[in-house]
Amino acid sequence: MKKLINSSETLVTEELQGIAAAHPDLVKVHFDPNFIVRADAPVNGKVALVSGGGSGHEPMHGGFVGKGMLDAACPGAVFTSPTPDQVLEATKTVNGGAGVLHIIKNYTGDVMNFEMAADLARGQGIQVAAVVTNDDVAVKDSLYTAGRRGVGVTVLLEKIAGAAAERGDSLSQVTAIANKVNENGRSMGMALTSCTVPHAGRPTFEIGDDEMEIGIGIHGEPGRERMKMKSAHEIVEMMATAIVDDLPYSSGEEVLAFVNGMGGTPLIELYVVYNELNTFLTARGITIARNLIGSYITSLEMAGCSITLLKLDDELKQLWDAPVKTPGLRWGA
Amino acid sequence: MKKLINSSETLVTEELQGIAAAHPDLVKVHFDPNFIVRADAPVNGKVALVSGGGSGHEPMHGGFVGKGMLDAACPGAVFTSPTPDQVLEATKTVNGGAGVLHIIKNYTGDVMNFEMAADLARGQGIQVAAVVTNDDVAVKDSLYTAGRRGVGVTVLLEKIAGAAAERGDSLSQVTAIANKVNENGRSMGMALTSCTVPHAGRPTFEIGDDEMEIGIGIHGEPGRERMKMKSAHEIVEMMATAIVDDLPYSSGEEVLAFVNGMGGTPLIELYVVYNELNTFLTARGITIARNLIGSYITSLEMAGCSITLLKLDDELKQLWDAPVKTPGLRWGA
Amino acid sequence: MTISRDAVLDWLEAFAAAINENAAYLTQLDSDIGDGDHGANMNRGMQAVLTILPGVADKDIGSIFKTVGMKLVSTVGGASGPLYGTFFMQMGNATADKMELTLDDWIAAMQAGYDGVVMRGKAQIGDKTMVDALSPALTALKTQRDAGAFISDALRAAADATKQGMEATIPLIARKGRASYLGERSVGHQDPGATSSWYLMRTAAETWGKAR
Amino acid sequence: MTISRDAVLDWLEAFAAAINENAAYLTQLDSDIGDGDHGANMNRGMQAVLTILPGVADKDIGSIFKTVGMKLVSTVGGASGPLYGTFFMQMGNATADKMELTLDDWIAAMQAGYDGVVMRGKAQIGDKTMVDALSPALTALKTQRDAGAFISDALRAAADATKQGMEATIPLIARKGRASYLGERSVGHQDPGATSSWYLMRTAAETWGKAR
Ligand SMILES: Nc1ncnc2c1ncn2[C@@H]1O[C@H](COP(=O)(O)OP(=O)(O)O)[C@@H](O)[C@H]1O
Ligand SMILES: Nc1ncnc2c1ncn2[C@@H]1O[C@H](COP(=O)(O)OP(=O)(O)O)[C@@H](O)[C@H]1O
Ligand SMILES: [Mg+2]
Ligand SMILES: [Mg+2]
Ligand SMILES: [Mg+2]
Ligand SMILES: [Mg+2]
Repeated sequence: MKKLINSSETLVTEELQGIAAAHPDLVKVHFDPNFIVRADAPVNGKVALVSGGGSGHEPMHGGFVGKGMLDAACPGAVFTSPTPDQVLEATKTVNGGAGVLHIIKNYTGDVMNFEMAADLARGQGIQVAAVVTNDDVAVKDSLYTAGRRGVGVTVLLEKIAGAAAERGDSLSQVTAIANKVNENGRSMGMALTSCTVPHAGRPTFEIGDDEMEIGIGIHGEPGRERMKMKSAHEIVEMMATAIVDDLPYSSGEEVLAFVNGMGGTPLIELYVVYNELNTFLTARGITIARNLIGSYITSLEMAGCSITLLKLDDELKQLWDAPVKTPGLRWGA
Repeated sequence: MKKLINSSETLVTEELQGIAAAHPDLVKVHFDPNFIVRADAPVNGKVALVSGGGSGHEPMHGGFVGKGMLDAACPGAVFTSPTPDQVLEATKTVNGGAGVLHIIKNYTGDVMNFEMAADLARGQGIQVAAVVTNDDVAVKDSLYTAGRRGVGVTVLLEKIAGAAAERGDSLSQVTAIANKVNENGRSMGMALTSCTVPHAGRPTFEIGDDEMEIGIGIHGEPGRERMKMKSAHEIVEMMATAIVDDLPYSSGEEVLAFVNGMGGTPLIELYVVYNELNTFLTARGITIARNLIGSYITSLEMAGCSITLLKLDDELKQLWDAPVKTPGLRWGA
Repeated sequence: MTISRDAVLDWLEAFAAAINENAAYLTQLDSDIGDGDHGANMNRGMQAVLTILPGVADKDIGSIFKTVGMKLVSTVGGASGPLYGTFFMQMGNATADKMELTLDDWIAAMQAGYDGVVMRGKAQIGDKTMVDALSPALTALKTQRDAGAFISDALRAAADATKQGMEATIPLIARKGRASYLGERSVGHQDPGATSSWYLMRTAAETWGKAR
Repeated sequence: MTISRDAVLDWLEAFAAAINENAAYLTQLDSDIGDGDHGANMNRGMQAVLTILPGVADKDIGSIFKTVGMKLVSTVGGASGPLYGTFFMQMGNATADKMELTLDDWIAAMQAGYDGVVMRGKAQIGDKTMVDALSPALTALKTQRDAGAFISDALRAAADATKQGMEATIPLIARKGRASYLGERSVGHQDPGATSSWYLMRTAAETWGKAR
């Protein structure tokens, strides 16, 4: 294992110290329990957004704390959801009296830890709502399973719901918009290489020099299918077809297209993927009205990409365009 | 070789098509010869900034075209400087009558191709000045060699000189500021893995599972020294010492600290590096007044990082803070 | 015969030691069908438990279990944090004020812990989770009790049943937790959580092996 | 005896073929001490040259060389683009309006091309560049001319000298181009540009092997 770290034990703490040192104008970092809040938290009268999850997905979520997006993020150990006390303390710290929305990616651990925290927060008189993202079409959905994973849509949801909260929406309004984003978003990921969890010290899975994993999540979990390496054109066709057919996205509609790097894939490849995606969607009469291209929800140093589509309407476009000022996403401010 | 591409022959064209499709609000892409210009080029009466270099360093340079930064970028083949006709056409397209500054990284090929283009442009009555960045302290400087490489400082220079041009500085003023940035900036890089040039199809160099290259450039050129893997603390100490001693940077001074990922290294590790760098500089009485953390000047999918320091004064700080609106760097707009 | 408070503390230490020793193995199992952190998660939690045990060593068993559960919840994270945390907290509720445990007390505690895990995780038997290891343990304990067995024998039977339950997860298709994303590809792998549960039951049998 | 215009065109095609055949090898050499693109660069350029040769096949040799030089400049990039481009453009200047070349014409062309490379790249002999291959070629040509050799023999001697010059780059420390960043570590590797220059001179000797 080769990484620019000191030790797997100190990794997350040192990362947080780095964030604290780098962005004091944007965020404040609390240690033990670990969480990151907006520098001006709590914002009185504003609905507060709290997210969190395992570390190793940077810039998500800590990089999305700031005006127009999250009020707090709770980083767990690498690939391990945060604990209830982190979420509880973050929730209390950012509560501005208008209630708190928990943004949770649908993983058993995340859901359970956030649920425990929400129960505790409610016990202390804080109004808490929750939205659980589950946009990964690679996972077959069923009442009897853990359901679909929350992946790329989470980033878009945090931006859009953050803008809704910023403009003064109530907790139920922000929650409704968050749910709308989740319902209109679908994703799929793939990997060229495995990541190495620092504690484990070796790659989570072995993969041949001519192979790829399709339908991968963001934790180095094996995907649904191992296959021979294909061209960007074929890969995008495979992923985009699965996504478009799922909702479905139809001719005449506008979407936000999010091409995401998994951490070890450089931008030059992401633009090739975006180009293929644009061609694919154009041929189906679907218009990319907004886009996001870069490594925003990563899986340590894994090479690969994910594609997320979000069906847009005027309100979602307006909220997407609204100013955002965070370490990881910034415009209009 | 596993990459999200269709072929090494079509890679750069497809990347440019992706950029064109993604950012029509910010840039316009010309093909054959290939160059990217601001959507509103030429800007009348403004000094125009033209940069360029081999592809494979994304977002540099194409991602830095836009208001407040570059007027044009000329992408060559992967790791190969652009040709004079690309630079000439870009120069003509963005010339707003106030002259054009060529921003060149100090590599034999880049310098020669830009020089030929400048001669041709001057022959057509365009005022052209040039700045050559050479900030890499890993390379021993000498009158008898190609001199130091231009690396991280190039990004900072493009931002700062771009802001100077935007506020209306003359060609000689913009050139002076560009030179000031280059003279006050120093960098050093390191790699954990090699990159694979698509045409070559296999890694540029072999490196053991417990080894790293110190003093690497941005083209997969071998570095100055191969050594056993070390902790982030030791690596930063080694690189930062070389940088700080070179200018030198002294106690009481303010710097911009730029921690750059080489393309295959995720943000979580860059924050660990930034944390170490902050500790290192603080102990020497040097204050980080501004920072930039992320993968901005890359070497395909190489894992590793570089550190760049730039000595700041009030003017440089003000120009750094000025609005910038490009695909790769954006704030205040 | 009973399980003393000191024996309970010994068990917790033995469980922590087993986790520490097998952390890499648990992580490997979790790499195959999960995200490669179960060993690190459990180890982080049980090491934290070890640091607070001295502070509660003079309390009743219920308080000890509750403290352990809360510590696990606040240090483990992931799926196993709330699940093992709930398990111990519910065991604590069932053993409030007790300074020693009879076999009936232990069975009541296990039942409460098990119910807590099922309530929190909503997994059913056959979903390829720790439930598949804990459920046979409970059944074995009850069967032994009804047959009038010594505690030590009951615990050994429970450990054996846990081991079988753990091994029985191998051919299953996961329907809960992270392994469920794999669908058919989860077949042929042993569930990591079921494996840590086996250490839990095995160390109980080993530590209390002379309780009659 | 002279080198006809058709023979010049044959040579350019032979050089393009040699580059194409050895592109991977040139790239490998450039990977060792550069950035791994010299083969791709030269191949991109010479393939582009092949597409425009038919359009200038009826022009004088000077025009052909100039066209080749400009095409290389506009398609190769990197260090080798301006260098080989300048080489051919200067050869073109020295052979303006000629429909065939004597040995003296060829030497004058080579001298002009060589001077262009040195002017543009500012490399000296011993800097571990293509100059180390081209310089001995020129010297050999002149020696042969002074000894009254046939063109074919002069060319063969020049090719041999180029090969020696190329091999002599192996022990050198690079002082120009990308390899210079390596300092001492560049020792023991053959310069890629010197190697492509050898193909240039070798294909000339082979193509014009019967010119007397
Ligand atoms: N819903 C559930 N009910 C019971 N046990 C579960 C459930 N989900 C997961 N588990 C158990 O948790 C184990 C994984 O724990 P761990 O790896 O620490 O957490 P995570 O899956 O969040 O990474 C699984 O092997 C399984 O035994
Ligand atoms: N200043 C120079 N003068 C002469 N030849 C040079 C000079 N710099 C580089 N070269 C030649 O160019 C070759 C490298 O060409 P190439 O790999 O195509 O370009 P780049 O170095 O830009 O990647 C070197 O092997 C060397 O022979
Ligand atoms: Mg986990
Ligand atoms: Mg090159
Ligand atoms: Mg796990
Ligand atoms: Mg090269």
